[in-house]
Amino acid sequence: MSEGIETLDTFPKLLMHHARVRGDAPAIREKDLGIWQTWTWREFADEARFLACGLAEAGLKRGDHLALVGANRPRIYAAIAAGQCLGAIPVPLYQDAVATEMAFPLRNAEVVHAIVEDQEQVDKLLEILPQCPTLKHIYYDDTRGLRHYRQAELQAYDALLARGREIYRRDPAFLEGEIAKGRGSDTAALFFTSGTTGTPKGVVLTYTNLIERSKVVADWEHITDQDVVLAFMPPAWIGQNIFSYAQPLVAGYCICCPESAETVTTDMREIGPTYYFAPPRVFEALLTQVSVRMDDAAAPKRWLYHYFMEVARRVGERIMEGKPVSLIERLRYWLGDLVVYGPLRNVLGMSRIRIAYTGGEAIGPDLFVFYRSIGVNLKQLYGSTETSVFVCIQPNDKVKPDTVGPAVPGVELKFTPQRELLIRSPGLFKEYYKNPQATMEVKDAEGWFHTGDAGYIDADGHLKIIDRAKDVGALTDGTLFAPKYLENKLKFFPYIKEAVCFGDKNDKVCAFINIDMEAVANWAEKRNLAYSGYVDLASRDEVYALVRECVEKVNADLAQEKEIANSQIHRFLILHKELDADDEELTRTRKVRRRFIGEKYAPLVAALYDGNQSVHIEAQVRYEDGRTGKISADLRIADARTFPPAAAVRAA
Amino acid sequence: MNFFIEVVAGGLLAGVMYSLVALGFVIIYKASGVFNFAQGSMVFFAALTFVSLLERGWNLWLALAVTMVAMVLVGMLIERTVLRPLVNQPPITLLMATIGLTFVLEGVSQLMWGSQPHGLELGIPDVPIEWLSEKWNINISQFDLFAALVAGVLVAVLAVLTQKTRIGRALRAVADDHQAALAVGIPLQHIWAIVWAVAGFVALVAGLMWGVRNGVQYALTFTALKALPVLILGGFESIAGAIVGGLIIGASEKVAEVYLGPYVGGGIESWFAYVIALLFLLVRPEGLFGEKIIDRV
Amino acid sequence: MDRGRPIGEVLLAVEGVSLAFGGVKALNGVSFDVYSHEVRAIIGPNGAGKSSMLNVLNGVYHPQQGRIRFRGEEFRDMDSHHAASLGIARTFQNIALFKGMSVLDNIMTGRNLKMRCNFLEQALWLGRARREEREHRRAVEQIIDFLEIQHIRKTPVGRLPYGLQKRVELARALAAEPTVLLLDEPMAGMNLEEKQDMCRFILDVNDHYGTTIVLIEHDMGVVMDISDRVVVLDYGRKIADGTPEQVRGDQKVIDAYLGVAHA
Amino acid sequence: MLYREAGQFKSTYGEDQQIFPILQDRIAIVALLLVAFVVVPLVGDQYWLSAILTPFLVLALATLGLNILTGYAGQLSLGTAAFMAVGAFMAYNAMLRIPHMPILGAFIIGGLCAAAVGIVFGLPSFRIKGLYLAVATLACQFFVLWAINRIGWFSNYSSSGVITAQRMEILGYPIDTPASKYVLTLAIVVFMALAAKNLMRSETGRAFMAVRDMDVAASVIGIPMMKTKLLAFAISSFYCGVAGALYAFCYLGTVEPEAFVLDLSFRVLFMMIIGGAGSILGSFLGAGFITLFPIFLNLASKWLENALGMEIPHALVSNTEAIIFGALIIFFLIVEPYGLARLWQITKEKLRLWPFPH
Repeated sequence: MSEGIETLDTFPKLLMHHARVRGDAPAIREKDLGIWQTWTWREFADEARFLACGLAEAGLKRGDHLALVGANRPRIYAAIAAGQCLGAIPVPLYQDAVATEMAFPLRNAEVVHAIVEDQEQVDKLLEILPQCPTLKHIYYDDTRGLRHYRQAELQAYDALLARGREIYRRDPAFLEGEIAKGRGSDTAALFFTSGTTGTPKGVVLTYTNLIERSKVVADWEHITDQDVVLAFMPPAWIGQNIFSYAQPLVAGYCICCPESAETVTTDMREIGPTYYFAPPRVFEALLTQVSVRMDDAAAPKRWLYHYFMEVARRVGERIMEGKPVSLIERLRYWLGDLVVYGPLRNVLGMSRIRIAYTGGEAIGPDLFVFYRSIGVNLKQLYGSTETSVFVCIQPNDKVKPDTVGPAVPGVELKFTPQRELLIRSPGLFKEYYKNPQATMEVKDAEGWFHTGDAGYIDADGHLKIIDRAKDVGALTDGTLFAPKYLENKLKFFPYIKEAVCFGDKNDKVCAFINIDMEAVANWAEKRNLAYSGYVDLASRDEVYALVRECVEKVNADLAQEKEIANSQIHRFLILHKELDADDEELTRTRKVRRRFIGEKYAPLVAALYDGNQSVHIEAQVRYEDGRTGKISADLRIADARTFPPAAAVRAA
Repeated sequence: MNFFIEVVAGGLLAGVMYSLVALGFVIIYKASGVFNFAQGSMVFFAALTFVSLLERGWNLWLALAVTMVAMVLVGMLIERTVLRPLVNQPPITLLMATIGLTFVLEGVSQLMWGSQPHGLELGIPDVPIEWLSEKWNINISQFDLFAALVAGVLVAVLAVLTQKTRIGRALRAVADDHQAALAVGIPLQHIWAIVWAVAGFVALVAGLMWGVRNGVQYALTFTALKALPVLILGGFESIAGAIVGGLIIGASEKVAEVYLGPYVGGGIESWFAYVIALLFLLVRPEGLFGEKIIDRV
Repeated sequence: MDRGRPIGEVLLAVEGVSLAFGGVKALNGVSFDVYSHEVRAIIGPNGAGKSSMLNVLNGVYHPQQGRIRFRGEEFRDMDSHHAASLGIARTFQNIALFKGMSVLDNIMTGRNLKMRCNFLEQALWLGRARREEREHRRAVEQIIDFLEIQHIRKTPVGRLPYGLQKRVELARALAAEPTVLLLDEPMAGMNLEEKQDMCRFILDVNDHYGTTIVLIEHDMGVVMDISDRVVVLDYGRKIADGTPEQVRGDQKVIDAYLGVAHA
Repeated sequence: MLYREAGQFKSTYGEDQQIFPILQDRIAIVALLLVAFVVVPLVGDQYWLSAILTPFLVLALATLGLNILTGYAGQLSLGTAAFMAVGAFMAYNAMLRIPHMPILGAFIIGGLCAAAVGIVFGLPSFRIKGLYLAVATLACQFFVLWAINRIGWFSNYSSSGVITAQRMEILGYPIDTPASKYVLTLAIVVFMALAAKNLMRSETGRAFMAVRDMDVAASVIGIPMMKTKLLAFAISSFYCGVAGALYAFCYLGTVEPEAFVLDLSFRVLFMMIIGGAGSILGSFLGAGFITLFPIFLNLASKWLENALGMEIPHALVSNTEAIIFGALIIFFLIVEPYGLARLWQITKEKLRLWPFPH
């Protein structure tokens, strides 16, 4: 019987369908032992089947939670599929999270079985074992270094797989039966959001949520089984999971796992993906790397690069969107493509990209335009874990730098009087796991989801997000204060890595600035400015002058937009240390936790507003290996020139 | 039996000529570890310059002095342009560089003085001495003796120069270990310049002697090939070795030519010296006087 | 520290070995044995003859007196080529890598004893040669993965920092799948972190592949940590032999290191 | 700039080890071969085919032979011309004395004889190294030349020692026109270059390079020193032998021992140094450079002549040629000891990294 997409309502069913229809096509590739090892769909399905049987015999039953901790490896995706075959609920966790951060989800979801990648993750789980009484079985894939571990909970993934192969061979019907029991409404997966406040919340997403949304977008963007995706972000992040598990099972395309975190750039160039998704900071890091390396190039090559980038800035995007452009400019752009943009896209591994999304956070407009101008079809995507990612996507022919595009088919948008965005869509999550109270807060009776983001629909029907609803404040004179919007403008400059703006219920806006060590160090070397380390460099007058220049450029831009003209930045200081997720100043996906920073550095904020020139700071810092230490420094506070609204002349 | 002595004596005298050329190689190799293949073309250049000046009516001593200065300059120029940039390259690269140098020097010499062969007359008769040839009918010419004398004097001067004088000691230090010599403050470049100048002088002497015997013509450059077996036998670093090696090769070549030649169709002098050197090498890879090479791991 | 394989009987033994370089007695009647799967350390002050001992074991130097026994077979002296075929591999004190080749080629050269194709098959790139090249490449990749040097696989060896060159040399020695691995000061000139890595690798090799290790090392901390038994040489003579604890307490060893006047 | 490598990943070791892993390189080499095999014979005029391209290919093959011995295995040899002479004369004798001997068979016999001579004169490499080894090959150079001149059998007792290459024919097609000779030479040279490349990327090649870089370490890891060195001598001399046979049959037509004097050994040595020791491509680049350079010089001097309107003596031209050759050798050894091949490799790396700096 031909399975229409309707009857394939769970991922295991989809997997078995692909194994039948395109059994020999590549499903997953992994760079290992020097070459790209390939799993066909049939091998992927078999691994999932055998693993499922092994897990079933080990006691994993329908409705149980199966924790997964590890980087992008074929076996982590096989483990997710295996769990779902038995109706169990996979719970992917961040592989770079600290042990204590994993305790809550494991306890909350009463996890009994966990499949992890290597000794590093095993050690983390063993460390928090006392706090997770339910955790009984830990299966590890990479045996390196685990030879002498004798804990009862530990078992090798290969042993589990081998036993599973035996069981399946003896009695395949059992598993086929379990798979058939699955329904679209069952829970497909449980994603714990790090969230900027309080304990993490477990988002329950059903098969229909994920499959339906993936299907709609795949058809809308003509994604086929010929497409290729490189999976390099943590699998526990919904953004990565959608593109490297949910949608490939819908569309049948191939995902590729890099050899290690260090080799992502070379692997990206080797694979040349056609379908790409990454948060803005990845694009930022790439741009910084490009500009730093181009600075080192020889003078003629540098001149050539800047000349043609200027041409691209002028006409690049218009040509890509097919808008009319003069013949001479078109010729110059064609030459530029041969000499600069083509090779640049190629070296970055982006020359085969058909569709590239950026999402998870707002992206600075100039950064966004840079990639489009060199011919990368980068588009904004808006969504969250609760909405199965896809809410708004910009269409190929109508891409604007500061909006997130119209709603995806099947999604309805509405605004509260305070301009908070409400969403209703088939992709909406069922509930927060064991947290009905939190579910009630964000999901009202008619099924509308309160996103917590503030924004409006512009003339072209594109949604424009200005900021987090709760962060959107107002200055004493009532003007709109959108900190995220200001911070993005600051972060566009390669020298500024992170920025935190304050201004709600104050008369003027002030900001903390984090310099980007790599870019500023390179800048300092060019001017042979000696410095001993991060703290010393950050306190230099020349660096303050450099940052002031950037702030004043942002102020000049802000002066153009009348509604937020006087939320220009009056005073700023450069922080003595990089804001870090380990010190809980950033979320796991490096979003700024503004309220927490405001409380932690309250004396600094106060100093900004009471006008003195410097402030002493004593702060506790946690190092890479968990030890904590004390840092004390005197931070200078500088003033930045502001511009009269609208009539402002463009800053030098 | 008498004939045998004469053949050996003739061979020995030919050997002297080989030694003269070999000396030039030893001096440079001793100080810089470079096997200077271009020594042959330096001999040719020196002889050609000297004889051309003579033909232009210069008096003998003046021509000699000018050529002498020219050779010293050429030596220094080579050291400056070729050797200094290649200072710590492997010996194989340095050898190839000197082969390149050979072509340059040949081109320059023929460019300056044309390429017709010239006879060279030093006023020393090259005719066998009568009373020697009648009594023991050994025909050795006055020139042969003169050549042997010159070789002896040259060796003595060089031996004194290297053993006794300050420059000599510096020269031997540089030969052992460049870095160490530099460390104790020996001006390496200065020493090498001197070394190449001395080599230039030795080339001149060899050029004169060979010039008189076989005339000054292109074939002189191939004296380098003649000197190679001599150096193999005597060892690349030892002056004494160059002399002894030269004599052995000269004598054995002549003997082989006379006794072995006819059976094999003659003309064996082109390769016979090499065969001797090869056999010798298999027995003592470092030559007569060279130190034993130990591979420290 | 429990371990993958139990320590077996005597694999390699040296009896009354004496070695002299023109009058200078580098080794003077040295005898000791090495059990299979053991980590055997050779220590002693500079110039005690440690490296010479290693060079005798693998045939680079030929001793004047004494005998070498390997797996019961007796040798007047060992020749380095034969030692390699018996499964004795080694690394050098000052790195002996092939500068003209990449990391991968250097390690592949380690496998030359296992290659069967003759030069004609290789020249015509026949099936057998192609398959053999692929088989050995896969084995070498396991070692590259094991020593975590994937990121420098195609770099010319000359360009690598000291620590990595040491690791490549270990990889080349491992490529020959030796039964005995002679390490000549593998951690000389390394910083703390590199030393820890190298110790981990050596223990992994001994544990994972079961290779017997003969190790020359100065750092007493390292010797105490990772070796099962220790031989102490001083002026070419064996002055102590036993477990690290026994050797550490032995007065003769302390004197040797602290330089007490010799009889 | 010209490379578009994105998307070219390797999923098997076979793909990873191929000679030209990048697609653009494969396209370039196929195009080059097509032009060389099809376009050039059709379009090329007699002079270019017989006087420039064929000798270039023959000398490239000889340089390749020398490269195997000196570039890859590190054994210095000054006897290339002698091995070529053995190849030429033995091929001639094979055609002469063995009834209806196929021409390719004769070339192979020539090569094998040269290989035998190579092994004999390679024996000393067991005890002596470096400069001293140059002596063994020089001995070979003089001895072989002397033998061919003295022993009449080689030149079929011709009074002048000159031999005329027999008529060549393969499967019935006569090979007598410059174009057919060129194609035959090209086919043989390309096949042997491919064989050399395969050799160098497999175990034998690695053994050669190991012996070159550090022979003590090589023997300690099990590489048989003597066998490897002799193999290097044998293969290298085989290549020079075949080159010698082609030199006689496809290029000169009539040949005498004086065509293979020490000067030819030096010319081939120059080609290896300038082209780049230790690189298959280097042999071709070096041979190309040294063959084309004198022609370029002549053209320049003719242009100079009619520009200045006065006759330039031929001696002047040949002398300047020698001077420039020698100077070039020294220049390359100082600036880029690995020759044109390394310059080509750096340019390629720059193109692959474009627009980023190298």
